[in-house]
Amino acid sequence: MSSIELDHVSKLYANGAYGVRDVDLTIEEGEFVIFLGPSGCGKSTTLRMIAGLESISSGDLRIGGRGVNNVAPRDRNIAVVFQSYALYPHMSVRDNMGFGLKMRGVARPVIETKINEAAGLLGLTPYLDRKPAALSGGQRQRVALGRAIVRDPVAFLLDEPLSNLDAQLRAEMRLELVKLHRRLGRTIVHVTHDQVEAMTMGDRICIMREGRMVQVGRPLDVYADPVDTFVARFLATPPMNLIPARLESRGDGLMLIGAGFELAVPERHRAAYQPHSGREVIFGLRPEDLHEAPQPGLQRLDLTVVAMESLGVENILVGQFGLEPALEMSARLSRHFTAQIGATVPLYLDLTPMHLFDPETTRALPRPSLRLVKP
Amino acid sequence: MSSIELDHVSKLYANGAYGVRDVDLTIEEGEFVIFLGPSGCGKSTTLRMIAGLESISSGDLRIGGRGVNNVAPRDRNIAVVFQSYALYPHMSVRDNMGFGLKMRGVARPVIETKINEAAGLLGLTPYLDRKPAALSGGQRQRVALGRAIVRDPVAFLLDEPLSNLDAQLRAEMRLELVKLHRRLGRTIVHVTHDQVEAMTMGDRICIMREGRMVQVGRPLDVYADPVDTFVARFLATPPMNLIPARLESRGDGLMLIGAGFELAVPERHRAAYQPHSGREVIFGLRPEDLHEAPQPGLQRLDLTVVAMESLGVENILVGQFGLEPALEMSARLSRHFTAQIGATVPLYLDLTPMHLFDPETTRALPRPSLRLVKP
Amino acid sequence: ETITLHALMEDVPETQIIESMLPEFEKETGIKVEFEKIGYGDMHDKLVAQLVSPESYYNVLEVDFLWAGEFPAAGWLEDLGPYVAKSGFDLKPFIPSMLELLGQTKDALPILPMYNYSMGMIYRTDLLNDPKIKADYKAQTGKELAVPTTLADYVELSKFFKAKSDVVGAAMQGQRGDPNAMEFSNYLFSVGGAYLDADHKVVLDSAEGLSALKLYADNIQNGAQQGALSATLDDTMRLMCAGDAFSMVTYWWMLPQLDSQEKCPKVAGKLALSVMPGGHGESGGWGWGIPKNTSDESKAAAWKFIEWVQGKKISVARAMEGHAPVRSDVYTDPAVLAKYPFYKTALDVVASGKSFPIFAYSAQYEDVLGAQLSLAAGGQAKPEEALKAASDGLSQLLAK
Amino acid sequence: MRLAAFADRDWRTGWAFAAPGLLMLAIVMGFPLVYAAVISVSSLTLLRPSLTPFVGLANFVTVMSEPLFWGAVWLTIKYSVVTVAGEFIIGLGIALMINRTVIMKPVYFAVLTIPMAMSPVSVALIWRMLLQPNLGIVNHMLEVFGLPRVDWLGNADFALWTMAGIDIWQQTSFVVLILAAGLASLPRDPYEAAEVDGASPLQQFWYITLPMLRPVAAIAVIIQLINEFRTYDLPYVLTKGGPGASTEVLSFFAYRRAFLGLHLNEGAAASFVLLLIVLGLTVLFFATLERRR
Amino acid sequence: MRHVALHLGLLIVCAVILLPILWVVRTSFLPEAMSYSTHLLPATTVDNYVELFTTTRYGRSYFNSLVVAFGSVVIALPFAAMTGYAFARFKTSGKGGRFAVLATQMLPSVAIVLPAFALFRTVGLSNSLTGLVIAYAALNLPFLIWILMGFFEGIPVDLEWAAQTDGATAWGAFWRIVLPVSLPGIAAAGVLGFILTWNEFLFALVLSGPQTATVPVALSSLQTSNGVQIAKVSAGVVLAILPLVIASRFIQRFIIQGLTFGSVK
Ligand SMILES: Nc1ncnc2c1ncn2[C@@H]1O[C@H](COP(=O)(O)OP(=O)(O)OP(=O)(O)O)[C@@H](O)[C@H]1O
Ligand SMILES: Nc1ncnc2c1ncn2[C@@H]1O[C@H](COP(=O)(O)OP(=O)(O)OP(=O)(O)O)[C@@H](O)[C@H]1O
Ligand SMILES: [Mg+2]
Ligand SMILES: [Mg+2]
Repeated sequence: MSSIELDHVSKLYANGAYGVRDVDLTIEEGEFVIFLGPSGCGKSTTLRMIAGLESISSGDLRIGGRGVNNVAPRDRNIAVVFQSYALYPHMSVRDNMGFGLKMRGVARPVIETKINEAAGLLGLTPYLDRKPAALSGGQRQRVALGRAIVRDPVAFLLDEPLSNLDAQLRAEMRLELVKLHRRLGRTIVHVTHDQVEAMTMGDRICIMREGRMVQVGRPLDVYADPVDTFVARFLATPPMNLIPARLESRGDGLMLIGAGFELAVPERHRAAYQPHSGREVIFGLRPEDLHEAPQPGLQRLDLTVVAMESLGVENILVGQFGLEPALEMSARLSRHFTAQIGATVPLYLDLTPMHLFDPETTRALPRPSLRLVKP
Repeated sequence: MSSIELDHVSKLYANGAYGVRDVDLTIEEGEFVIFLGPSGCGKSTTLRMIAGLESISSGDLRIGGRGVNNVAPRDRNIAVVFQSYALYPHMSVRDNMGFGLKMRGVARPVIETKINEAAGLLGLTPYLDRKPAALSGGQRQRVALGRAIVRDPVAFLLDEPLSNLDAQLRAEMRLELVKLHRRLGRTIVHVTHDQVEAMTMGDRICIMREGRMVQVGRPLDVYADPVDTFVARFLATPPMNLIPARLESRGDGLMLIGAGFELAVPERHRAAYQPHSGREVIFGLRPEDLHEAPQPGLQRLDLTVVAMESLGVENILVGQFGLEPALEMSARLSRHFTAQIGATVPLYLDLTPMHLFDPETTRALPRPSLRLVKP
Repeated sequence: ETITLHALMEDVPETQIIESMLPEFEKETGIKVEFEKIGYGDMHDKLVAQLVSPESYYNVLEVDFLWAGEFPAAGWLEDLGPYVAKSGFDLKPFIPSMLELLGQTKDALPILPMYNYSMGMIYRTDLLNDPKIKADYKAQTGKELAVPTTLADYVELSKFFKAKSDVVGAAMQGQRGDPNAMEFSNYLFSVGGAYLDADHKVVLDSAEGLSALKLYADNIQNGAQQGALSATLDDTMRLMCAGDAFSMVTYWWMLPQLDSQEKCPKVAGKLALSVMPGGHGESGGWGWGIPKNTSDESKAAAWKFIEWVQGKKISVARAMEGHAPVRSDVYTDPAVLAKYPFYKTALDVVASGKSFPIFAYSAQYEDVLGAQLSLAAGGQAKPEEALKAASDGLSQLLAK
Repeated sequence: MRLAAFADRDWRTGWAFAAPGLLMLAIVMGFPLVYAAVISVSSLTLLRPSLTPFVGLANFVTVMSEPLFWGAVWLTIKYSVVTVAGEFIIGLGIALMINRTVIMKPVYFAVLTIPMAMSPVSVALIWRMLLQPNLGIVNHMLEVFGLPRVDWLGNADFALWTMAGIDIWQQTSFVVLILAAGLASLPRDPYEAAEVDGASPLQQFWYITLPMLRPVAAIAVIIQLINEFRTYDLPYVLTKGGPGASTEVLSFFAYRRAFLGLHLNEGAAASFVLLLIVLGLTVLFFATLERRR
Repeated sequence: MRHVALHLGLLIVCAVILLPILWVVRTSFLPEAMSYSTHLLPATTVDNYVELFTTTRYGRSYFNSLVVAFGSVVIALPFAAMTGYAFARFKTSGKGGRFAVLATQMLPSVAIVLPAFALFRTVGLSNSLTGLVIAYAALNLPFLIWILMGFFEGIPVDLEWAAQTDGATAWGAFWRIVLPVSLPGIAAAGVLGFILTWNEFLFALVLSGPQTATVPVALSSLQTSNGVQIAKVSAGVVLAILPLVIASRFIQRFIIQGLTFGSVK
């Protein structure tokens, strides 16, 4: 009974700027949804509208089937982690976390237990009696998170709740949130810029751009089949390589031909892409599909190394190829791979997960998905 | 003339809690230094002391050789991006960014040019006339960053300046900061929780824990040779696998023996580790050193799959092995690797970059570094 | 069910003297009287609020002569005539000028006099008798130094003191409003001028009026203390007390207060009172009234109280404490005279006093006049113009 | 439609909050205000306490054609502007100084509260004593230091400014009180940013403190302005409007009309003129502030 | 160096304030006759104080003033805070309403004191402390509303949002979040209300009777046509100052110490 439906919802700010435009989305009860999008695209605004904090300029919002455009925030029973934390400056950490429960008339001992539990989870136990002003940035963010998780609301709206935490703590918190979701089965909407969070936590991710929803789907579906170049580039770092090329039939094969390179479209995509033969396209390939070692089925491409970044875990190579002006591709290679800047190295491209996009509309040219349906 | 020296610097807060303890660090002129550490470890406090915003409880701070313990912040000429942004709420974005220049008497047209340039870089051009209250979280953070980069200070102190930006923008900003550093040659201290930033941007990274500096070094050095289990686990996600084991001589070989597994210490480390033979140790191996395919020199270990996370880019496998209570390891595998939960899969361990730690002190047992000195 | 009388009283010795005798009245009649004491300036506002309301909280009124036109005109006061007649109270001993001052007409007696504050001149006998000053004066003017008999003499003397001695000639209360209007009245009456003639026509703008005003301004500028234009009674009194002034035109009963070893050691024993030079000064006084908007019982009780307090016995008793009587028989009472010999002069002062025009807008007129006097004395307006304005103001107000 | 519906909720909450206060104000002040307004167009005087016949704006005409009236208006504006400006500038200075000190703060604050605790009437009485031209301590001290005695209140050129000085002496504390509270509730963050941006204390004051304090400061100024416009106790005790008409401020003028002149209707009319002037100035002031923002 | 200048400045301010006051204190201990003496302390007596309580009803007035000032603040402050909040946050009644509220205070008291008296008399509240308390509560309202409005406008709306999603009603958010965060403003408004009442004269004069006179009325009555009893006035003033000076010790914690919440993003 707590699905959240946004029915052509828009938000027009007082200065005439749109925060959100015509968003249509149904979040099922108990679903864990990720909002993802560039800075300023309207994620927070959408969350605030769901929470009832921002008036809805047009469209309808329904929670559990009931229109709530005019329902006060407190009657929606939604827990929110604000991007700005919005901690109560005059209350101790303990009181900050307990406030929501107190407001809902929960008994003092229960509140205490819940606070202690959450504080333990968040590593805030030593700070329970401090005011927020005497906390570090990450500690404040955890208080904000704690304030939400002690409650048992209809839905959680988490606006970048982990952005200021270190990687380790973030991994722990991620796990805790997933556990929380399992335990309570509540709807969660989570805004994040973290790829790991986006890919692993949610049932679905919703990608926004300039106030609109551009793609909604299961994380790996979106990853595997982005609807346009924006989503293709957005979802990972380094982003998908996008190379202008032309599609040409060559015998019974289909070739991607660009300035100084030729690549064969794999057999399995040939049928789908054949109709576009002879047209300009944008060829997309993710950096992880460039390999350092030859394997059957991979196509060789020689790159001149422009930059090498060692991330410890892996190395990112940026290389140029083709004629002037040279084209650029990046590749994720193992941490042991090294190469001098300026050297030319052969890399082996796996074109199986390749994408083609229409250069004008930037939309993907349809092809059968490679994604296996998750069990 | 703008090296920053912290000479046994401590910060004791009014409530008796230490923010920073006895930190000793010299940052050379023009160096790009990364501060890394768990939430609440004292990174911001250190930065604020360098900026002069927090009094120093004991120790000396020198900038360019001059003791500055008692120099007012405005006389230190340092640009800061605050973790909380600290934007001027009553000024437009433009005025926020121009304020520092105006205060230093820069001519109006020059200021305008610099603001426009920075705004272009940060994608803030459409928002120049807005007040911060009408911006999204990420936009605010960019204003904070813009306020710093328009200036030409002695040093930049950046406190998680990119934490609320989307991955793509973050990558761009990272690049811009590096360019800025190259162009101006100013000292930069950058606090971040992002591994990519930590590994790629800085000349050195300083790892803090509970107010102390635990390791300072070049990023790949720290990654390759963590001084203790804390650093070992801290620097990457998933963190290094740490497995309790015993070191035993077996013939002329040295074996790691644990509950239900035996692994041979590679030849090259034998001499270093031999003295510890017969002792309990903690064996450390990073998830990326577990491979899915057999290769010469790798040792096989069968893992029962406990969890599989698909990040799109790659898949993380968490598996159990050994006797009850079972030990756990995680492995970074290719995005194409799949396995059912509960299945047993053979993985192949590359022990070359292995680490051993003393279980009591948690310090690393010394061995020759594998890191090649960077050119 | 005893009746309590409430009166709003000015907080001055007169009030305190009566207050101390109230228990006696209560014992005699069983009527309780309560005085609420506030400052003069606040009384009018507060009374008016009560009098315009359906029932007044105050059922005995202390009325200043300045309101003696206004209160009856507004119809707030009972006519006391019938009460006098009914109780057979004897009005004869009351000094006629006092009765007149407080609005007695052929037909009605709205207010019964309570005490008097007519004005005269208080001066320093020691200075007048100082041989050196005498010689100086003689040398300068060719006249003998003596108590002045005309206003011109007085002002000349005053200027002489200011110029030639270390005291000023006159401590003057030149503050706009009541202080300067009252003071000027003395000057006006002193030169034989008047506000109104017998037919109630305005005659202020006359040669006498002009000469009075000129002399007044001259004295403020050249004979009086610095800051005279902002001075009030309080200032002049303190100045006199400090021995810094030769004379002052003031209420006659100021004499005992100044001529006191305890309060003003510098001048005690060196002061005398005289009628205003020229023979007439301003007279003034307070009276009792009974508001219309109270119950009949309380009106009866109020009359009983007034009758008692203004009767000979209590009046004499009050006079022994320093009361300024309104009955001639009290001034001539041997016991009183024995204690206060100067009451003989005082009676002259009171009897010779002339009155400020009493009509509905007396208080406002005081202000209008005060403003013009202040302008003229401060040199901001020509005396002729100021006098004209003051006179026109009076005509207008009378016409209302 | 729907937009209105949402706003509606806020609207109602707002009124729910505002209602008790507004109601109380309406009940207690509403009647007197309306009554005063009615009086101002009636023929009611103390001598003839009847509202009828109504005379329209005749009272306003009478009052405005009074020679002293426009002088009083001008005087009042002059006086109010000078005192408010003085109080604000000095008050802001003091509030800033207090805000910056650490030690002795409570002592300074206690001293500053003293003048506020005195009613204007007693302040006036006391200053009359201190400034008494012949016997007062101030002139005595002047003389001790070889300076001429000053006729503080008896000189037409001085009296208004003496009064303004006394008023500033008393009322500045009030401005300090509000501004100090305003300063205390400013966020700390922008100051840190300004520090590293290189702003000197003066620049911080000008660019950070002043703009952020503006809402509270504006209110302090307006409240003070209203109070000064209505000043009547000070001239009442100090000068009674004199010498001449040099301290005849508008509300004293109204007072004289109503209570000495017994023409409540004209007093009310003069009062409403004063109200209109203050209201005009207030609206103008806020409009200017908003435009400058 | 800056510190020295700062304290020097404040000390000068204190001197300007204190010197006249000290002279008043001195005068309060002199016999009336010597009150204008230019000597520092020609004699001492406590008669002025004693007489204030014996021959005048100063004690009663003092008590009345305390009751009325406290009472009116206690009543007005909550009302003002609520209305101020509505103005600041909900823009209730718009600019017009704000100015209308303020305008009720723009009429000189001389114009409304008689109508107000008529009203209070009709409902039987003249001459009673209750009446004064109510009158002053209403008189103070507009200023308090405006001051608090100014403070409330400075509070980030985020906090109230957080409270509302935490389940607080608008009232709860106001009571538990907005009020505590704006304590300096509340304290300042409270003090302001107190002193406005403590010092007001005309309403006190007209609405009060002998039992309900307040300190300003009592002090004003010392201005007689027989002269001003300045020594007693001084004594009365010294006493009138006391409560606020004592209270300032507590108030200053909120007003000048600040709450140092700092930023919490
Ligand atoms: N004003 C203060 N009073 C007392 N303790 C404080 C205060 N400010 C910070 N601390 C404490 O000092 C420690 C270090 O804080 P600091 O802000 O430097 O952490 P940090 O490393 O920046 O953490 P984060 O990554 O969460 O921002 C924290 O444990 C914090 O609780
Ligand atoms: N009060 C406001 N008035 C006008 N425009 C606003 C206001 N608040 C936000 N906006 C604009 O609306 C757009 C969406 O803002 P929102 O806060 O929803 O972005 P977001 O997706 O959360 O971004 P971020 O990742 O940076 O937090 C932004 O472009 C922002 O500038
Ligand atoms: Mg956001
Ligand atoms: Mg920090």
